[in-house]
Amino acid sequence: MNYPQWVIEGVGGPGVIGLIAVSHVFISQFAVGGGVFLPVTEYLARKRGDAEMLEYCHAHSRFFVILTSVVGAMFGIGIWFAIGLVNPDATAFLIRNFVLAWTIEWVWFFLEVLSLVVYYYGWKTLSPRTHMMVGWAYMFTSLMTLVTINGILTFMLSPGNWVQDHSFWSGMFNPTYWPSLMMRFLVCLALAGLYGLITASRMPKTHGMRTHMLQYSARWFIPTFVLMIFGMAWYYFKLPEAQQAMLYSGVSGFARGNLAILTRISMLTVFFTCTMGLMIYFGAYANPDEFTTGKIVFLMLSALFVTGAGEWTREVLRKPYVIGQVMYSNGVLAADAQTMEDAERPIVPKIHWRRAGESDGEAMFRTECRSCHTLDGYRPLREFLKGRDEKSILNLLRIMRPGDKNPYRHIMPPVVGSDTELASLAHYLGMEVAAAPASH
Amino acid sequence: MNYPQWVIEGVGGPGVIGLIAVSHVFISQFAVGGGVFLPVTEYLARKRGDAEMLEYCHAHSRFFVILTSVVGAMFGIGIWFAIGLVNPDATAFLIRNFVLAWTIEWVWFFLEVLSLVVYYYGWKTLSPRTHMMVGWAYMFTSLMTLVTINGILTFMLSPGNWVQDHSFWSGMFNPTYWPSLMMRFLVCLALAGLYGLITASRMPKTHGMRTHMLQYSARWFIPTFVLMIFGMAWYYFKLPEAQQAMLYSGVSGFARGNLAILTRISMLTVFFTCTMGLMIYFGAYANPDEFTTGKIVFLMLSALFVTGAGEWTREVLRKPYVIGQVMYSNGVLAADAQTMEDAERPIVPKIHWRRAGESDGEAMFRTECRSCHTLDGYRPLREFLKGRDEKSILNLLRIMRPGDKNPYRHIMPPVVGSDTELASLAHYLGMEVAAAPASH
Amino acid sequence: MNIKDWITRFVEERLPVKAFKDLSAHKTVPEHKQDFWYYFGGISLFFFILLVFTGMVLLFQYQPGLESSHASVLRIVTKVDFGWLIRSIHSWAANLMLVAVIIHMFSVYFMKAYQKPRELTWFTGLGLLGLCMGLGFTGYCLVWDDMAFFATKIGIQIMETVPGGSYVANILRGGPGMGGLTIQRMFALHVVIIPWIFMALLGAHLFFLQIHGNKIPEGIEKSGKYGRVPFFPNFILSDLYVWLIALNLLAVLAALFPWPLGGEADPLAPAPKGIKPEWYFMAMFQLLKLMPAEVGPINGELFGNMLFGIAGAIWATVPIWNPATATGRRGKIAAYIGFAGIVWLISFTIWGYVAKPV
Amino acid sequence: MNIKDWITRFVEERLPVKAFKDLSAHKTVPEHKQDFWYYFGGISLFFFILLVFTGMVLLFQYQPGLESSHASVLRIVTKVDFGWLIRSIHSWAANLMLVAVIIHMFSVYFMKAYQKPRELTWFTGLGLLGLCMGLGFTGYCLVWDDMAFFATKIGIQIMETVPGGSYVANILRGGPGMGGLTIQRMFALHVVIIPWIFMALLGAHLFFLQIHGNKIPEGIEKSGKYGRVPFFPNFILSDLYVWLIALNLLAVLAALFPWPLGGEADPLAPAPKGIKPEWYFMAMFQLLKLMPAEVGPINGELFGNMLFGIAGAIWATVPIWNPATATGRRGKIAAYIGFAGIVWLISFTIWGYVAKPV
Repeated sequence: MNYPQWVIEGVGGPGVIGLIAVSHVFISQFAVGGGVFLPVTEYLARKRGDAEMLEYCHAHSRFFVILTSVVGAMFGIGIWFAIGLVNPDATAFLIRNFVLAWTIEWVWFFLEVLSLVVYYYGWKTLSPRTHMMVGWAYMFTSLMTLVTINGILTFMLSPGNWVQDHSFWSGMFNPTYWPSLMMRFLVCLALAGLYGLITASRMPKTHGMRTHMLQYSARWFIPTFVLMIFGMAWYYFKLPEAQQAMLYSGVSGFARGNLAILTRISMLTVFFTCTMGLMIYFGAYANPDEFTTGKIVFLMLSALFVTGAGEWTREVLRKPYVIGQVMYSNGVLAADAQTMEDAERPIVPKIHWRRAGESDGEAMFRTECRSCHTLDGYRPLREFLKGRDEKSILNLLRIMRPGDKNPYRHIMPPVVGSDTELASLAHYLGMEVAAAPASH
Repeated sequence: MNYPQWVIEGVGGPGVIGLIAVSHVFISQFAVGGGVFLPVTEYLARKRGDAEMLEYCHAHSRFFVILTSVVGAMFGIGIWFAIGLVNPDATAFLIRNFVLAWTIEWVWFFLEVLSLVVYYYGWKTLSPRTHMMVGWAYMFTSLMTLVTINGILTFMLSPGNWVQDHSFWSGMFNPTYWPSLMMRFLVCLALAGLYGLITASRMPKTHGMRTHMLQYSARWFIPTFVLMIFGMAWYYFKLPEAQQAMLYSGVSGFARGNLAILTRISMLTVFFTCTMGLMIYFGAYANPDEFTTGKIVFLMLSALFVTGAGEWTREVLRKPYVIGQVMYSNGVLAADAQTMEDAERPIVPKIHWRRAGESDGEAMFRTECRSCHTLDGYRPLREFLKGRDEKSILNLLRIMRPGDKNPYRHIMPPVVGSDTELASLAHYLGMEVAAAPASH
Repeated sequence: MNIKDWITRFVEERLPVKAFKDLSAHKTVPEHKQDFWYYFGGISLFFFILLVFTGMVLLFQYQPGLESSHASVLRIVTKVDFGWLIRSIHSWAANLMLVAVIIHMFSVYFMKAYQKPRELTWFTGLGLLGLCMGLGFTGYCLVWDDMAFFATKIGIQIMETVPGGSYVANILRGGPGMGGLTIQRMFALHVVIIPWIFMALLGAHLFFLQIHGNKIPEGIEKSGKYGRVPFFPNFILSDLYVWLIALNLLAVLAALFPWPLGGEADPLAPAPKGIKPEWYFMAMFQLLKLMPAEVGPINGELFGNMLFGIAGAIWATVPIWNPATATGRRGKIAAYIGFAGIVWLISFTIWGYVAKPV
Repeated sequence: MNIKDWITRFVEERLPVKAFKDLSAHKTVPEHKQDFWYYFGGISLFFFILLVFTGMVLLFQYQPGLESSHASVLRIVTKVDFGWLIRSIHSWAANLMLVAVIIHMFSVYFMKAYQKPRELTWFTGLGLLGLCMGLGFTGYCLVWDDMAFFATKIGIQIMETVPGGSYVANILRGGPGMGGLTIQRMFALHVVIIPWIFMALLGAHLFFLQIHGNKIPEGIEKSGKYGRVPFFPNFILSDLYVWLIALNLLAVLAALFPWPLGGEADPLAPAPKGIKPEWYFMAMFQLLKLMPAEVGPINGELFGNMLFGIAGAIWATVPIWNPATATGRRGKIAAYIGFAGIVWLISFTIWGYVAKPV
């Protein structure tokens, strides 16, 4: 409402955020995992007095310098850029409330990069004891970035007591904070193991260390595959009731009919967790000699998919909010919507950025619908509204007004605006739908 | 009509004749086969100068002395006895017309036994040349018995021109004479081979002659399995049209529904001919070492079955006649029946033998029905007529009167008798059916 | 015979002909006065093969379904060329196969062929027997005539008395009542699921047999009164011979006593009097009928089923309680149990048939 | 580990463990830069196994019949627990299997793995491809929706143009028109007859593979740049790994793109516009569409079918006209034909999809 929005046809705004976010999460969790993997492995190597293993750690750590500092930071900025443009209201809201957390996170991240750089460049120069200390510092700081950012991410889904007390700490340590932290930590370990597998697999086969390090890295997955299912269950029970219901309503009459996409994707998340466990066992642990690049590619793809699927599930679970109980995903404040039962309260005056010459309907479309719907691409309105005329669209819009009678209230923000405004939106949509029938 | 009849409950008269006849045919065709087998084998053995094979022939010939003279003659008398008692009218008719043939057959049989006895007891005493001559005589006479009796047997099914000219020679060399002779000759060869198998299988396994003689005997089946199918086809095409239709009407809408029993049994005859060929190949020819008593028993049973099935088919094909076109199977002359279109011509006066005190109905039942039907056993009338009252039975009997409208005319002799007589028969049958309902 | 040479060379260059020849040269079968019993496994196999083929043919005409099952069987036996014959062969072969399998089992039992190292052959064999009975039960239902309907219904009800049985019963029926889904379930089991399991188990059974060869009864082995026949070609040819005998028997039965078909099942009608299961369930059925309503605190049918469970367990575990190392006393007990089994099976089956319908 | 020892001893005393160990110790698979292609046979097998199991599960609910086919599929995808998933897996696995089989065939073709002594492996493989397509064709019909009905109808009509084809067509349809018996025939072929033939042929195919091992492409063999990996456990484990990848792919496709189900077939309605066969028949279909009504004196469709016949015969007989002893020129021709085949297959399939419906 308060800011102009970035319009992306085709994949839509959420698609862009999604792509950047999944990559960002994948890489940054990789980095956190590396923060644990490297010092632990170094510690074990030193304890065993295994020079080869130590050398492996050294080679391995270079990747994390690049990954963490360059790629991680780049994607981090990218995601800020994207969410700022696509959903400026929500971004503004989060910044207003959690600027402290982000500051803290940035500090941890800075320290992490710092200690990592020292860790990498100090392999040959620092004394083992000092180097190990730097390593532990690297581990601690990288974990702390996760500990911090996890608060903001979980807040958006389950604001908990924050809705009442507006306390920073209530928001940070909200109901899903701990299970989410556990799951993300497990994922970090798994990803660390995954990268361990990659570097180990690139060692020459004749090298005995190859088999050793492959099996060593594979063991890093064990906590994930043992504890993840408990983490998921814990997370589920800590979800707000509406979200639980939503996950379950996707399975209403459990398993009958084509399940809601949300449920299907969360099922796939669980499924991939299992198959990846088997892939790592059959591929890396039991058969290290044949664990080659081709196989790793598919393991990576699977990991990427499961990360994406998990994040996507979390995002969609938030529906119809972008920030639980507080702000709908189109930027309309829940507080506003709840008082809009009377049909005469206008919304158009709150739209502060208008394109020159655009109708009220178009402006409303851009503000209220565009963050989730494109015309022809992602969740395409032309297809959804196919065959409806203006009047029928108006009726539909009226049904979608705030209140318990709105059948879409669990999955879509309510439509707000006066009768005249809704008519204007309906007119605009009706013209668009009639103008270029979807070819699907 | 002209003689008293032998009443057999249960299997019925035809059952007794059947059992005796099948055994008789089986054994006498065996004997004829032996008549060919022995001299041919002796000839081959002498040509090869094979003393062991000759010794085998000697041992083998003992069986034929017993079989031909004792068992063959016994069953021959048995069958005379049975047909004379069960169907005296037909027997009398055949004797009247074919006494010459029977006399000739008896002469051949006498010569056969004579030459066989000389042949057997002369093995050690006669010169090879003389013995061989006796052997050929034995073969010739045994074949001649078949050549002769075949005329009478085929006459009963297809009297051919005899119906017009009443010539003895027309009756003997009737339409099915030659195909029947061919088939019976083939069967004789097969049975000879079968017995050859039996005696050979009883030789010690260590004896090389065992394998040789088993394979030699097995070869005797070859003509049968090669030519039999042509013989059957030839026979079929020479059958009177009514009989062809009958075999085929069993397969009306070929192969649909549960075929008539006649058709099913003739199918089985063909089927067994094929499986026996395989049994002899797999059992005796390809695997002589393992061709032991147990296997032979089943081969014999199969041969007995196929003989029985073949004879049964021929007998049933004759229906409704016992002597084609001349005498119905209940002894009523076709000539009589054809003139009985008027319903007032009585039949009871022609029944010359009456049980004391029996009703006309019972007498009619005994004369007209009994030769094919029992009350509860073979083709049981109590079951067939179950649920019908006297009136309904009378209607059925009327339908069965001579003429083209009788739907049963192809498989049953017509019912003859005046209206009063038929009523009497219906009354008798009605009482019997009501008295003791069939428990089937 | 240039072509023959060419084929021989072609095959030899591509397949391990020599290995096969070596194997077959070494493979022999004992020959003695009781070797007759060896054929029954082969006969069972033969009937199974026939059942597979005739079943496939029937499958072209049979249409499972509440409305179509009985109608299509009726069409098969009245309208389809030789349909009655194929169906009759299928039914008769199924029954003859069970006869052969049961004889095979008892002969193996009395020869003590279940003893080490042949325990697995025994267990897989019992599994195959169970599958045969399962095929019989499910196949019997498919014609959906009066008898089939009620026999299936009662059979499944008996299952329900066992703990957990109602769960299985509901799967078999496709719900709490008999209906179109019941036919479908029976059909799925009969034509696909059981046959595939059967094939796998049969493969294992034959594999074990191949490894251990035929058992020679102890007495005969000690007396030394036995020879050895090459499996190939002698025993194979003997097997073929015996199969032909079986085929002849089958042909006579199938052609002269076509398998009957009752009226279409009417689920609403009361069960006809004297409903009886197929003969291979008769002995069990008759024993269950003897059970009083309650045996002590236990439901009578459940008690009967427990009895079967215990008896079956004793029977199945004979390789364990009467191993090759056991004393002669155990062997005697085993023999007594075997005789008792035969006596029970025969007497109760006959009793079941002559008993007045209740 | 007393139990483990006991089990080891138990098994060793009863099964030829040593022989297996010897066999597996000698069995190796080549390892080189193109060994990637070796996995596609295994992937096909994996999908086949999945198809067997999901097929059995579907069989519990699917009821063939004019009235029940579509209704029961509809029930499966809307009412039965996870029915939509099982069906989706079955359909997707079938399509993925065909993809894998086709890749497998082309890789074998270009590796010249059909050459002596592997001709029989090639022939059985082609047979299996044919059966796969048969399974696809018959299975597609079973849902009895609009598309299935008309695709089947047209498919069978195309068969009729070939001499003797109308006889086969009538068997497939169970008469001159499409109806309940058509479903039954397709069903019988799909669930019983083709699978059994498939199993037999697959057994032969794997047996030949076991005898000859994997073919190393000529160039690699000459260069000597290859190693050998033990089949057990290395290659088996790699296979399992690849199967998991395939499974993941399948899971994503089946869960996120559930196989659609059209409206029930209405035989009286005109064929919907743009009826298209399954993609694996598309290239053929598109080529047939190009045929004029008459080519010289011959019917156009018949001519097209003759073309397929000739092309198929050339393709199938490649082991004969390009044997291991052939000159390099023949090898080149074979390679050109292979490329032409791929180009035709891909281009015509795409063309078939983008072409305007006629």
